[in-house]
Amino acid sequence: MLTSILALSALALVFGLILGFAAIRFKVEGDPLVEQIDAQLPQTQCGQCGFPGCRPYAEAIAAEEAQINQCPPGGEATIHALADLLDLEPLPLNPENGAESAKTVAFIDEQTCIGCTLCIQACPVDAILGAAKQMHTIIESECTGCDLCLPPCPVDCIEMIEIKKDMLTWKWPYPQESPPDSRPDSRLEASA
Amino acid sequence: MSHGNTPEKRGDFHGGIHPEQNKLQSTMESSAQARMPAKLVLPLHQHIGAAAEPIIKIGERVLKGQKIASADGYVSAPVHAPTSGKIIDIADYPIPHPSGLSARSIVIETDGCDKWIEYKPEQDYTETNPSHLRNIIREAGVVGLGGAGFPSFIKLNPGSQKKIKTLILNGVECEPYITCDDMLMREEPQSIIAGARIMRHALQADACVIAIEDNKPQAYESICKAAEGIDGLRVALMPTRYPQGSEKQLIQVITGKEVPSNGLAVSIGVVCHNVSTAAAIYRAIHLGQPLVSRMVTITGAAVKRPRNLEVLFGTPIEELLEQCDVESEQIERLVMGGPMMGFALHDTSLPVIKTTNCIIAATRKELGLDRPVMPCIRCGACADVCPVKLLPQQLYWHSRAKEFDKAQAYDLFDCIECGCCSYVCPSNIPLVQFYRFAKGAIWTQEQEQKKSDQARERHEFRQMRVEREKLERAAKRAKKKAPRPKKAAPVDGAKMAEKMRDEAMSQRDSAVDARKAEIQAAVARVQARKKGTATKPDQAADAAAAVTPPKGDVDKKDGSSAAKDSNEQVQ
Amino acid sequence: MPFNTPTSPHQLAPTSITRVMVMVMLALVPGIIAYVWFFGWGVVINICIALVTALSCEALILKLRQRPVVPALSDGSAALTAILIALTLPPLSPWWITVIGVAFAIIIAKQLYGGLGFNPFNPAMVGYVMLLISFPREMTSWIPPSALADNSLDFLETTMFILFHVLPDGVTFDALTEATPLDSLKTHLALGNTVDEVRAQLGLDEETSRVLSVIPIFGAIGGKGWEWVGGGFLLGGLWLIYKKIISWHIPVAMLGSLLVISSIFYLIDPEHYATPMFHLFSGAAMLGAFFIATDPVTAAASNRGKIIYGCGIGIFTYVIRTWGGYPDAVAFAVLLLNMCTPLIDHYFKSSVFGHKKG
Amino acid sequence: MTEFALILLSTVLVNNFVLTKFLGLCPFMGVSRKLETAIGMALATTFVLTLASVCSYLANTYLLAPLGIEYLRTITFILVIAVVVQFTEMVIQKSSPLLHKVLGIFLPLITTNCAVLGVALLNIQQELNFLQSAVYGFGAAVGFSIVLILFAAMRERLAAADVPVVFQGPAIGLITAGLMSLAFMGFSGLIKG
Repeated sequence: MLTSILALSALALVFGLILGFAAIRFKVEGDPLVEQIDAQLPQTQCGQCGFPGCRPYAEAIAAEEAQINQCPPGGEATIHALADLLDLEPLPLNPENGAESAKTVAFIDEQTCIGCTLCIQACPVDAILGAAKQMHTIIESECTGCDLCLPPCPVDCIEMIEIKKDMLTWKWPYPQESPPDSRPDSRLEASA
Repeated sequence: MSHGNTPEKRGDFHGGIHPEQNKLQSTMESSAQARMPAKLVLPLHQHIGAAAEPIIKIGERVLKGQKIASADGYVSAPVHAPTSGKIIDIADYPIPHPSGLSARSIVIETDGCDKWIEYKPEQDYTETNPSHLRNIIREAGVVGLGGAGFPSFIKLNPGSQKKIKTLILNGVECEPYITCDDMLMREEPQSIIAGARIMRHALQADACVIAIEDNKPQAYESICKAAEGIDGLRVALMPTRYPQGSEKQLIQVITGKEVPSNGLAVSIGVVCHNVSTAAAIYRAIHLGQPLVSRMVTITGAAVKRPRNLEVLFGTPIEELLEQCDVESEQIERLVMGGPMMGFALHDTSLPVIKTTNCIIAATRKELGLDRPVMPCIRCGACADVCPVKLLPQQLYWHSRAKEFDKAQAYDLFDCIECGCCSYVCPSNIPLVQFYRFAKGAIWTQEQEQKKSDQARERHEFRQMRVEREKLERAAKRAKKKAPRPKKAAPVDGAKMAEKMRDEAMSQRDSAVDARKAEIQAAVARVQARKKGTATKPDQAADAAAAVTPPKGDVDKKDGSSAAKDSNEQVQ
Repeated sequence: MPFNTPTSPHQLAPTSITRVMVMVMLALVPGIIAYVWFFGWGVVINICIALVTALSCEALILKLRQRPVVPALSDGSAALTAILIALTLPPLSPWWITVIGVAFAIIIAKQLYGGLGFNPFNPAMVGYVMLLISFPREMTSWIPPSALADNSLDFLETTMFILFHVLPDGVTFDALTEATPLDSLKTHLALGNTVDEVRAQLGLDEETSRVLSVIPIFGAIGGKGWEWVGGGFLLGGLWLIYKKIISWHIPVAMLGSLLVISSIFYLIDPEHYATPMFHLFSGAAMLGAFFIATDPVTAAASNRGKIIYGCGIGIFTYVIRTWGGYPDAVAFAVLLLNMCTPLIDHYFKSSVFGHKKG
Repeated sequence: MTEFALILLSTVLVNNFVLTKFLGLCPFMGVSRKLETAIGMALATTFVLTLASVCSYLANTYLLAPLGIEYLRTITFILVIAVVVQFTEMVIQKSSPLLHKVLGIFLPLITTNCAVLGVALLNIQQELNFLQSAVYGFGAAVGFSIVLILFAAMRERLAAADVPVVFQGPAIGLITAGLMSLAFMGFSGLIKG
């Protein structure tokens, strides 16, 4: 009885020492994973995920405090990218966080703008130009379409407009792999 | 010059197909001038690169050959009036493009005089330096007429280090149906040869090879005759095979060299131009005429009199079809370009543009439509014919599942979209569209990634700035011993963002009081203006200013510095 | 008047999956004729049963999945799977063997993965291996080539036996059947006899010795009848290569590696190892090389991949035939390499134009 | 030498731990969705299995046997395995944080991977000596790794297949594993005993 207790204790002690050494030798600092998750997020800083910006959300995912399906601007693509990165099952977008919509940019109706600078303070990426009592303008190329400038505007002069499709931004759509027997019908419709 | 009846080739490319040629129909009669339409619609984007910028106004009268839109940037090409007439509109019109979208176009009402603007031929191109030649070619709006539409002057610039060994003139025309280059070579071999000599001079190229497939014996004879006695000019007759006319494949056949995957032909000392581009360059230099028309093949089973027409740009396709006795109700699909790589048009009213080499009015019977799409059985027929030695079945599998990184691992971007794989696919899968879709999606992803990186940078910068300002403010306030209690300044680490947000909120709250009156006044003003009873804007602004109570220093500074920082970022 | 604007190309070659499948089936005909000639009508009846089972299973699953039934059935893939399974079964196997095997192949190995084009394992071989493991006795009861048989059954008798297990008076099942050449060779070598001894001890076991005596084990060719069947499949396979329905890589790699490895062992010890020709022309080697391993859905994609894939099958076939517990191994070898296909595809891609090697 | 080769061949193919003995199925199903992670898991398991096999042999021979407390074998082996796993986890976390994150729960779960304990116990049961134990452990790990990597490559391909909805995910994974096992039965009888 005593032997066995002693033997096991000795074994445990030795192993404890080994692990203790390893804990010091292979100490990990910081969490590089957050960077990788953050890189997948669309950086709209819109807060629709329930976190104040993309990085906090990335930290929450890394700490397993948040699901990967809380980012409406990123939509399906981001969910898949995160699922791929973290080897998780892709989930459908959580409707509580909003729905995936077409990419938009903010547009300020310059006739209506009163130059209150409230939107400038709200903009997470400094994409609004203007000064107090001066008309404001969106730098379109920097706007992430996060909608954060909408609520603060006292005169509702900001509008989100869909990014227009032109020849340069047009892309081939996903091919229709229609089931064989529906094909003649669609052709009839088209020629009718 | 050397030519014989033996096929002349130094290399070979993998795969390829031998589709039904269908070229005979449109070469039965010689080419003709197309009728002058009442209206020409000239899209400003007929080439690769940036769209041209209009330099005329609506209502202005223009002469044939007058520049009506100038190139915008280096990779761009100007647009010239194809005939004399009046500008009646500059607006969005449907363009011949797979998207079916509209784009900015200039509309000319023709006056029927077809009066040329005064033009000045270059006396002796051999005396002119290549850079000047390129400039003339650029100003003449010459782009690659083989179908891609890349501004030609760029491809005539060998760069400072590279020595061009071979200039290849592509008269292969490997796509079925198309015969416009064939006709041009038969009828105007002299212009092509003259153009070739200009290009050779511009590039200072050692040798020049004109490549022709053996299904065009007449063109071959005619070119050989014209090329007689010219030093360093070779005419190569090659066995017919699609896609031999694709630049990289042709270079491999002629020179035996492989153009590197992400490189240009120039990097291995080869430049490749289409024969009709050569003719256009001849006209630009020797005659001084800009590019205003081109040879277009009008063919397809729905056309009773298929042939080649010399067509002014902007001519509606329906006019051409009419001239070739079309049976409109027979048309099942209208294709611009060849059947392998051309795209289907949704309407016959679209205009001919610089890259329009062929119009196929195809009937249902011709297309063989009644074949269902089946699952891929990975039979590998596609891999056997792929001229780039890709594995189309794997590309398809991953593109279909939207696994883009894996598709890229199978070298998706080396695909030249020649359509050989779709052609032989027993399952009738629209493979090429899958690849186009995947490429587009990857480009979009890359752009979005770039944008999000930029946004992250800006966001981080902003956070830093807000932090700094708060510190400064706090310091200032501490000095002034402001009565307002102030939150403690920053916390480092992960919680920073959250703090920032709280801070911004509380700041906003405090600001709200000070600003309420101002905003109310402004809102009232806006409402008033919306009703239409308002005063002029500047008066309103004055009025608002009068109502506005003096603002705190802090707020003012906040706003203006934000704007200033933004400015700095933009610059 | 708006037109449809589908993507290019707008011209297509006159080919279809059905055409490919029909060509493959046509190529099987010489082998099947030889089969019927030497082993009786059983195989034809098996093919019929298999066809009916395969098509009904496929139709059933497609109905359940609410997918269009007719196009999927008319592509001919299920029919081909059925024929291949029938060709691997003993000619006198009872009907339920065929039904179970084909149903398993079509439902589990093919349709559960999404049908044609998605199955990672060759359905025919999955069906066959499942039968071999589950019903070893039925699956190894072959009949001798008709030339050697004391009593062979005519078409009607065969049908009666397969469907109702009824034999003509005075004939027992055991009298009708015997092991395949590969099987009996293995049994005897396992007993410690050398190939020579097996031949010498003619009186040892009448049935076995008869089989072995007609196997020109030291000659150039496989078991009697078997060599003709193999030859038939070889002929059909060559025609398929000529017609560019299959590429040469897999058959050549598989038969080549089988030939090389069996030659090596034969040269080392002809006493205990059968001749290379015996390996090539016995069992399912030819059928496997041209018709089973070349199933494009489950084979590697690139040419280099195909060669590795073919070699793998050849080597595993020899290893399991010679040292393993089963007489023939093509089916196992094919399944094992099917397993490796995605990994082979992952690491052996084609050398794309413009990418310099090295 | 032949003896070791036979042990190796036997554990890798004939008596493959996953497909023939059906041990270690949780990581086999759990970490096989992506090829990269499967390779990582395979390496980690190979390391752990070999090391655990050796350590448990040493613990048994030099601690338990002399003291006559073989009845404590199972608990001792679990202790040994837990330490080896913990050690591996630390190393991986340091060297490849992403792999560490991706392997997630399955890394500590190697501790309860029945294959690891199975190898340790089978070593003793079959009365293998030190080197044999090492080879046996290594062979088992290689067999596990090969099968895991092949399975992961197959599942990556299956991810794009048109599998009926009810069979998507783990269901078709298990069916595939079953068919793989069917194929591996071809090796049975390859090595007698």
